Amino acid sequence: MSDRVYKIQLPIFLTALLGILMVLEHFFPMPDVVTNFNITTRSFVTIVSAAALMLGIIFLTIAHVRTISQKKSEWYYSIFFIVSLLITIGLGLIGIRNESFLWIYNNMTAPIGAALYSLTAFYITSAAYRVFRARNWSAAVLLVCGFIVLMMLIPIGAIIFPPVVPIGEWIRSFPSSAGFRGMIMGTSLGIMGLGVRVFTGRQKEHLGIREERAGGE
Amino acid sequence: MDAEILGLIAGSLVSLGAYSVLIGDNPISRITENIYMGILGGYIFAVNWDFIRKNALSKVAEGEFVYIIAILLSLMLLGRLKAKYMWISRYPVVLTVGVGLGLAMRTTVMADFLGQIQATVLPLNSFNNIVMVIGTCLTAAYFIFTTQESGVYKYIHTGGRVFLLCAFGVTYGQTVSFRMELVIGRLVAMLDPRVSMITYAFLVIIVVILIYGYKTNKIEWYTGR
Amino acid sequence: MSIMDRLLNLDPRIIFVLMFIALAFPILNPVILPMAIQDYSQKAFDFSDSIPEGSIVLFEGGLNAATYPQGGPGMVVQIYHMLTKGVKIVLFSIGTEQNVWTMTAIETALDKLPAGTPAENGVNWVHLGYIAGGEAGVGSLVNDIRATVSADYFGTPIDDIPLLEGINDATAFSAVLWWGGSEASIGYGVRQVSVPFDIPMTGMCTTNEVPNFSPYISAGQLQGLFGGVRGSAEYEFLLSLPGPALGQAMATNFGGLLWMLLVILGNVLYFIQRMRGEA
Amino acid sequence: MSILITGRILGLSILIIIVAGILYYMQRSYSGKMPKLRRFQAVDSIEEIIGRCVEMGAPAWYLMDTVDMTTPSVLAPTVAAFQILSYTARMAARLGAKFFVPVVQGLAYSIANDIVEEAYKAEGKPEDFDPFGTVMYLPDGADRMYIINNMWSQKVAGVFFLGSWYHKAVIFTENAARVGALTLGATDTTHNIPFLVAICDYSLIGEELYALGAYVSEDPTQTASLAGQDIGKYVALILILLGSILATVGFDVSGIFAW
Repeated sequence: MSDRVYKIQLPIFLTALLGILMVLEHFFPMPDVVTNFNITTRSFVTIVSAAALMLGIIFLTIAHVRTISQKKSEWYYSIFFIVSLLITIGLGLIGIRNESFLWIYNNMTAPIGAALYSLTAFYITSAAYRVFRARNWSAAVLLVCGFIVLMMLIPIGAIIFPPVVPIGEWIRSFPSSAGFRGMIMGTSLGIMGLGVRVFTGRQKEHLGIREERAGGE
Repeated sequence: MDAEILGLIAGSLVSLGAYSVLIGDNPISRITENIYMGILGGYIFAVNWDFIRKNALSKVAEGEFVYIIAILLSLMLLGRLKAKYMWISRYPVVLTVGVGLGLAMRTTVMADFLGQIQATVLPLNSFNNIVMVIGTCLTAAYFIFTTQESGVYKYIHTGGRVFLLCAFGVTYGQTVSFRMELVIGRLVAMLDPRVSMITYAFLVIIVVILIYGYKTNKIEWYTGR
Repeated sequence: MSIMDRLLNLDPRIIFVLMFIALAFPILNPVILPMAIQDYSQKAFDFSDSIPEGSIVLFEGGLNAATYPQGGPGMVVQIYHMLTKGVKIVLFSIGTEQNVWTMTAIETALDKLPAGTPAENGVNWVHLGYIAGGEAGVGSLVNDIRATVSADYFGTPIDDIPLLEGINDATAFSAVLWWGGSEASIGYGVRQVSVPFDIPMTGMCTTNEVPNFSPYISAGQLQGLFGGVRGSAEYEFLLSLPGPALGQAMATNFGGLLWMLLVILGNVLYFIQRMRGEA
Repeated sequence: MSILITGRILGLSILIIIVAGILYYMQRSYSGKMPKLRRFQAVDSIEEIIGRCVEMGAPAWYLMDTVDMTTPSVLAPTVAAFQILSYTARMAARLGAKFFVPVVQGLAYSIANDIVEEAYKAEGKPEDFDPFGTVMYLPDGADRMYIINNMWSQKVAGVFFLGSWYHKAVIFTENAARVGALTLGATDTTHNIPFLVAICDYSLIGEELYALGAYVSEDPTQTASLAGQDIGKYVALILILLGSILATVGFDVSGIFAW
């Protein structure tokens, strides 16, 4: 099939070309043309990404409009979405330095965002109650290390049990760093392996192509 | 009422709405969810439109025609609306993945792989250094795929797991205290003397709605796993 | 379902409510429990306390809306501490939002000062405002102030500021105080000011960033470091100037204690159940 | 102008060794010589989770958290997650589970949509794919409330947490566990992996996330590449042990790293 070339082979080839160019740029002094080319392509990526976000919001809006028009269950909530979306877009198109637009951001988006971020404190506690039980040795290791470090970090911990500070510091500086070091090195190898698989065209799911073996289609 | 107080009130109301998600599925969290999604969607839409206008459209207007490519690539995203042209939308992806993976590979080998090795090369003259070197080696060996879990390797595997779990436990404990500081930061704003009455009033409204919901069985109670 | 099972499968909403109470109660009624001062905070405080009267310090304010609740109280105390000691302060920020928060901290500190403390704008302190360019901007500021900024936060030309008379680079400063928040910018201060000009430096960052900067402390490049709200609280405690951070640190105390109690409870119940052979 | 940039020569040599190792094993696999690999429990767990969703008639969710394709450190786990998404979506289409993939970034959304649509087509069930509902874009941040609320109201039975996870990890995993869903979690971010490991029923750590993609691809060449990655681990072990022993006997090794 001839359209296989530009549908599958060319994208893979270009991925490899761009990627290898990026790697080489780091290790070998490159003519300015290459560096400039890289800078320009990177700015393209941000533009395409911005366009994709706008597309996503349009699709999301269509989904909500559909929910309302088909009167699906709980359709009335979608009205809240549409109204607040239209108000914000309207203000934003007047200008993103517009005061009302910034007011909405500072006084509505930012607090909800902060509140949602802080939800982690609650779930972290309820999860700890459920999973931090010494069911087996691995849960026990997790439990003991977590407990000691938290105790070290809260101001009253050192008053209740003073040795907790040196013990906690030691765990944090040595066994824990050692554990993460091994994991980080592994991850780094994983990324290199992924790079090779993608650049050789073996892994291409991200292009929306499901594997067809050598000889394929 | 000035804009600052109004802002504090609005912030307090939406924060309570956001916290109501802790109760489980309920009308207040649903409404907050949709309002937040709308605001954020609108914000992202406007900001990105502004970004494209500044960084692509106006550059083309100024004569930097290279950026037409970026605009074309963006339009290609629409290609996937028709299955026949789906392949077109692969090209922007190629750009991102190629550049991104290249960057990731080159930084990871220096910072993550060599950097960690360099930090671990320590003279074995103290207990702490020995723990560090052995721990790092055991966890690195934990990830070796070509060995089966038997014989000596079983012990190596277990040893690596101990160090990993220790690291996870430490991070868990450390995160707890940092995340609590975030709640406190929010509570300080919500309980600001100037707006605390409104916060309490809104809290009462939430409680009333919830009691009504539970009484009429419109909201369910949690039943364990 | 036995009471044991009920407790082991506690409705998370009960935990959430307990957590809210534990965190909100200390904010509304600050109960000051005894606290152990962390080594880094004690070092930072001792250093600040040793800055001689009449000297000039360089001060970066890097807190934003998210980090001001944690670091702001401490920054206010630091400014208060310096002014009451008769030390002059040159402030700046490397972010536009941070710039405004730095001014908030100055105003709060000025309100707190005991009557009669000299704290005149331009004489005892000056806020140079926003310095663009990140690390490079800092480097340029400390090498040639007049080439980097022409006027302070209020628009007063640099040459009309008595404090900056005859000062154009970092050699005039006897200390650097870097309240970096979550900017991760403490390294800028170390690399651009502290090391090249050999000026001692302390700073503040959020709790989660403390481990990133501890190498600087062990290497002696930082004299000390205040970490997050606890660092701010410790500063308030050490200077006997109770403020919002102490209440907040006590709230982490209560929250942390609740977390630990719940974990202990869960384990005790689990073991009882297992001994009975139910699990 | 020198040919190589000093300070990066050692990095380049290591990269060449590892890449060559991977390519060597990939090459060998063409002639049918397969390295013997350890099998993860997680590979079978994907089928188990989807199967359970079908049994209970409840939806299966595939969450990837941060998918900012412009940040290299996030891109890599995201690409790995896409590969597993392709496999999982096919499994869901084949077994007939209701599948849902919320994505928080534009480009990633577009890709995920393609992947899932292709998967449904490949299984001959394009009518089960809803262009507006199966893969959905949610503004980053707002997805938190949406996901929590819908986990409860739809009673999800299986959730996958794969990709680059940040603070949402603990929020979503805890809710999923409370709802009673069977969960599989994997990430390479050091700050949030503890929650995935502690809370999820099945979990994978760091590199295993990348390996899982190769395992499920059913492509012998990709699976073989994992053996090549092991070369890197041996290199690391040798360097650390040798370096430490040399440092113990008083040999200054710091110069080597400045190459």
